Amino acid sequence: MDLLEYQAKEWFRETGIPVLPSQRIDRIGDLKGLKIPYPIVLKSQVRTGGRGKAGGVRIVTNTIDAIAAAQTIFHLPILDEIPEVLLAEAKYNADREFYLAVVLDSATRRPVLLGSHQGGVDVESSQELLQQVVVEKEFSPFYARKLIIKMGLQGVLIQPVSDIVEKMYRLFLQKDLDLVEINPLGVSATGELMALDGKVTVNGRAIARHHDISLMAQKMANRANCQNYFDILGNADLVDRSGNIGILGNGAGLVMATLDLVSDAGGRVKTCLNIGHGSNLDPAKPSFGDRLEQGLEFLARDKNIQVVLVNILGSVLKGVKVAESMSKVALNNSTPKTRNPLHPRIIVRFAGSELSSAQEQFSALAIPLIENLDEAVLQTVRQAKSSPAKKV
Amino acid sequence: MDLLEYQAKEWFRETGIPVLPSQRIDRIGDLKGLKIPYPIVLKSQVRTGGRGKAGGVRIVTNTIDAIAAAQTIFHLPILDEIPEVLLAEAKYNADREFYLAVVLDSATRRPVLLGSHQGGVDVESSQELLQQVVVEKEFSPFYARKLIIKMGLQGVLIQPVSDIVEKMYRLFLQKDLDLVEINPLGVSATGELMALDGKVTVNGRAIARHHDISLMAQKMANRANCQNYFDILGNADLVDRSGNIGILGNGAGLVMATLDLVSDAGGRVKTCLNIGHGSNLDPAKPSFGDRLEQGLEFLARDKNIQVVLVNILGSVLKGVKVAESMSKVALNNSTPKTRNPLHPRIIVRFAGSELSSAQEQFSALAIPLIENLDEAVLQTVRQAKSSPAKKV
Amino acid sequence: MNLQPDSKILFQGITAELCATHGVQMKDYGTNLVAGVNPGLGGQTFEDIPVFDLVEQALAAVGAIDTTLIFVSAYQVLDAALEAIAAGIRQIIIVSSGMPPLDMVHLLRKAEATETIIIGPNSPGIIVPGKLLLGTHRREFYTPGGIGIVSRSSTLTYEIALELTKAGLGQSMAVSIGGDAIAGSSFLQWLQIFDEDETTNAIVLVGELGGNSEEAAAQYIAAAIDKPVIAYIAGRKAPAGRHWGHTGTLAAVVGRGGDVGTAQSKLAAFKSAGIPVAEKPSQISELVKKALKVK
Amino acid sequence: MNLQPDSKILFQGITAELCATHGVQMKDYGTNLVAGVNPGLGGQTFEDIPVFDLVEQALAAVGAIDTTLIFVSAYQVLDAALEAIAAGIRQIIIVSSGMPPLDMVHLLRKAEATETIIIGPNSPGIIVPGKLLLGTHRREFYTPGGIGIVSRSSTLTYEIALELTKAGLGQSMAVSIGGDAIAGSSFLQWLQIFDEDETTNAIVLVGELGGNSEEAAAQYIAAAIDKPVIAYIAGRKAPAGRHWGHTGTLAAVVGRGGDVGTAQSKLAAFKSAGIPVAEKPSQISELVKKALKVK
Repeated sequence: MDLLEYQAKEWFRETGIPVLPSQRIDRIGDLKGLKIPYPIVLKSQVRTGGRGKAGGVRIVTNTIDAIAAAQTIFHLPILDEIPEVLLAEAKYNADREFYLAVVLDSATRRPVLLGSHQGGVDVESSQELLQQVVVEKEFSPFYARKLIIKMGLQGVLIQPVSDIVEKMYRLFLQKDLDLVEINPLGVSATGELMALDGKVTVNGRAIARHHDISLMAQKMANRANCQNYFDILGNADLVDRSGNIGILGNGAGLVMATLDLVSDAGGRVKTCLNIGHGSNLDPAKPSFGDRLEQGLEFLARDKNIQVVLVNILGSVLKGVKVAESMSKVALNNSTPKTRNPLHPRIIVRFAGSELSSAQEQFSALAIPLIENLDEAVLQTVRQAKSSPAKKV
Repeated sequence: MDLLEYQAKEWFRETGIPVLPSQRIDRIGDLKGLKIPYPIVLKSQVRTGGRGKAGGVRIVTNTIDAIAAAQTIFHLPILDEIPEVLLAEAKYNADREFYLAVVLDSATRRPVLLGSHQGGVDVESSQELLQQVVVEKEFSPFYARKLIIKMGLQGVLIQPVSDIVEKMYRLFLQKDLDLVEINPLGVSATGELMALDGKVTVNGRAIARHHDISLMAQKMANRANCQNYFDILGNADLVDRSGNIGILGNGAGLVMATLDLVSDAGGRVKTCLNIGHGSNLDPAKPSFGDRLEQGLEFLARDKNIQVVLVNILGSVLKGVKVAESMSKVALNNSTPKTRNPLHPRIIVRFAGSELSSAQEQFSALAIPLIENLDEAVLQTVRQAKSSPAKKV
Repeated sequence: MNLQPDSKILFQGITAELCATHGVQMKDYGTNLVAGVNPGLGGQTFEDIPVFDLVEQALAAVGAIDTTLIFVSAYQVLDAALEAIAAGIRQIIIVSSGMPPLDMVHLLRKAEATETIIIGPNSPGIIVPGKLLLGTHRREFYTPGGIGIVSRSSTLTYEIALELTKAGLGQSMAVSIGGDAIAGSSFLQWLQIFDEDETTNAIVLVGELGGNSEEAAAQYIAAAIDKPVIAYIAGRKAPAGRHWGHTGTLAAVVGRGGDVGTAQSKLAAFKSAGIPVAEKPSQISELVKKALKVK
Repeated sequence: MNLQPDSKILFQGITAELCATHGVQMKDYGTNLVAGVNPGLGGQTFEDIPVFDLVEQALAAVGAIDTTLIFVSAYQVLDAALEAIAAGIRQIIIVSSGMPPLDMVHLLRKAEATETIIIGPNSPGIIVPGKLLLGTHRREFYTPGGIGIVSRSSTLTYEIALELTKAGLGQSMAVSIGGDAIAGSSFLQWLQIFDEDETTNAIVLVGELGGNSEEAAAQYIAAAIDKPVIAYIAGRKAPAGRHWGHTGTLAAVVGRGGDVGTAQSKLAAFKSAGIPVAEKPSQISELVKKALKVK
């Protein structure tokens, strides 16, 4: 979960990382109650990068200009994203700018401290400027000092900049982050340090164990009324908006392999759902059977999806149970509301004990049950080609 | 630093350890705005134990009784301590009571978890009831479960009680404690858990690195106007109120050895000051020279102290500098304000390079400078006996 | 790694339900499941397996344990694994999914310091067909033989095993290192184990997009593995940047270029290392047969 | 422990002032002080000692270090010691006082895992009279000879050394384990080192009230030490429960009875172990001479 700049800076402030006086602007009217003296910087609060180049950051010197600029930014989409909030912030004259980050690295299987004495937009792409320190054992402040020395800083700057890295690391650990980044860290002519822009990514799995972050996530997603597990962002994978095939399988690797096969055979996949393998150890999440039903419902709601290929291997449910779930969904979707009595068409691929236990049920359901994966893929693509995608 | 019960319970509440609804009573009038329904328990907030037996805990069922009981408790000294605050707390019907604690153990050099299935006043003295688990490596909740099993708990109680121990340990670590204790932890008939009384001791050395605890310590000691390092509680050691000798030395062991010698020779020591050895690495604390001067000033202010034995060995200051500090204090104390031109009498014991560098200065000061420790002790006791202690 | 059929196995997070499915499956396969641990359930017995509140109680009752299987819920995994390490267990298979990656970092530091092997998290474990089942692999897809399978997936591993079985190629062992960004064991470790294992003739490596472990494996195979290796990579057609229920792409790969982690980068790595790559699961068996003939 | 006169010594927390007092004193004694570390002062030189920002930079410049002396302020000690351990240094003397005891617990776990010896905190370190000075012991009180001193104090150790020197009894080595409740090394470890040290004929143990290390030492001496041991305990007349600037009594001694930690309990322990105890520092030398004659 990516935080917006203003949220990241609130955490920075709580952690003791210096940030400028700033104010959140939810609507134009908020600019009238501004407590920060002009000139100020107005910043679009979107999650995508390249905000400055896109015109999402403006310096203004009075209220009239501020209102005009805010109106523009509120309506300016940046990579399809329209900001809900702006940040009004004091202007800062930085003499030098550094880049600092803590990131979880899957190659070393450790958090890594990153830094560059040249902060700015393109630091991440210029690898040769970016210094790294792997936090091999438990963190201690000397890891931060190592980074600072590698960045080429000297003398009185060493301690305060490494103090900021230390605080970033504490935040990283405390909040279960994938990334915390300050870019740039401004250094004034007098040596004062200031986090001018910040990025924070919370690891999705850890959200539920942090009460404060769970509340933020709920607000962000605004999903109070969300009933279907797959309506939650990140539980369904959109492949190609113009596709007409849905894939549902148990296991990420199996779903990806099925996607590759269907695509290679000329099919166009719109959405993939991974309902996960095995039984669920967390009672707060839906069971395997529930995920199967909710997944089929989710795909059936998309009128562009003509064919769904279900690929289930070695599940904890007996094939009979799977067949029952499918017939339930199939019945729901053959109510008068849908034009087609069985929309979308379902093709099921089972192997092993599921296949043997389910054969009778499926023949009654008129859903094709195929053991060979290549064969199931071939039929899926054939069916999809004979049912042209609808215009929405 | 020992916290009062109501302060400990505030921390428990923040940590997620269940405590009863309660209200702090600073003055009798506060009882009129009580938000907790009667019956309530009124508890004297003193640091000493045995509060219940001494009459510092009363159950009351209405406002009139509450006011009467509060008036009594506010004036009831418990081991010389008069409470500044009372705690008004809801009454709780415990079915069973446990004892839980986390303590830093100098023998194992580790935190130790303590627990007993029989909570109450005398748990600490009945060692055979007290179960222990040494937290050998970094803490993980299984250490807490080990304690709970050792205590003899079973089934559904294991998880919630070990959750409380886990929270106690987090508090212990986060706040740098020497001790956190819940005695008793009440278990209701329905299995609900409640920390009914609590004790928290913060390690004195760690206070300065916790902003919140530093503020508490400052308030508690009320030492805003305190200028002399030895006015701070714990920096001076009172040995015997009726004594007339002061001892000042550099190093705890040396001061204790000197005390033993003086006492064995028949002298009666009132106060010992350890000004510490070596140079000071912490610029926030007074330097060695400052501590020497402040220490002498502190002892000179006590009119019952007739003789001060200064025992300094291998200090970082040259003897000359020490002599200068002493002459400064001696001059201060020979102003008209004090009846005696040189009060108290000072006997200095130096050895090594201090001695050789200071001999000239001291003969000018008319302060005896002695190399042999036994001899210095003998002279101190002789002087003290010839100057009987004043009545205050 | 000790994978003897009679090695003693512990089941952490045992419940009546889990025991009825996975416990029974393992026992039927002959796995020596000697005890279970679940705080609060101590004293009970599921399918003849005695349950204890603490790992050390289980060890006191049944003696030293070779491998523990962890099935506890995601946020309890770290503690369960640390309890096992503290009790002296040195082989840990984490079946549970959803473990926060920083918990895994913490665990790896302890595991490395104590020379403990961690497989998983989010792994179906290890199967030695016909001999030993440590985890949740479905036996119906496997048959004894000479092919080693190392994978990051669970059900995709069954798919590969099924294709090999259908083609008459039995398996010496199949292991999944788990689909998480931070995994306890690596392709490299298992490639080495298979290379030294006398019952293994050829190795099938099943990768997927995300992370850089396939790239590292390709280099290692070219440099150090003598037996034939066939690779298969899932996710060639998956859009970049999505996690597909695995978090292989969530954690950054630092300083190794922007392209690392895509299926294309992995395919290129195997190609340049001269390792045959199957286009689809059903093609693997013919590549294996071809490679075995050449050698 | 490596205490060779030519062993290479690092000075963590070096400043111009500390170097002018303790640095010069050690160099004059012949101690091979090869480098200092203080973040921000890298590149400077104090008394010919080159200063670096990081421990690893110092090691890169001067090679492996045998012992580091830590003089940094109390809350920085843990980090400085962990930095030294990470750089491969296995002998650490912590001169600084005021270290929070939970930092010491953290450090001890790491030290035990890496077989690192920690002396201190709040310790003047080690002196091998005439050969090597590691810390802040004042040379003027010591003279070479055959008596080993182990103590929890600093200046009281000088007092004892002075009495021995005056009586013509030189010292083989003096060490203070430091006066803190949680100490890095124990009386037991040093008793063993002295017992095995060929230059040591007799051992003087200087204890004080608080903790239970003297009680443990008394038992150990009776069971395992062959050389004569004379004990001295400071604090017989000190009121109980005060800390006297040391924190030996602050941390609890769990489950060992209420009397543990008093000077009386320590005296009783030595008595029942048959170890002679001096009543005052000036009595130590005669007890040592007597014990050496008997043996």
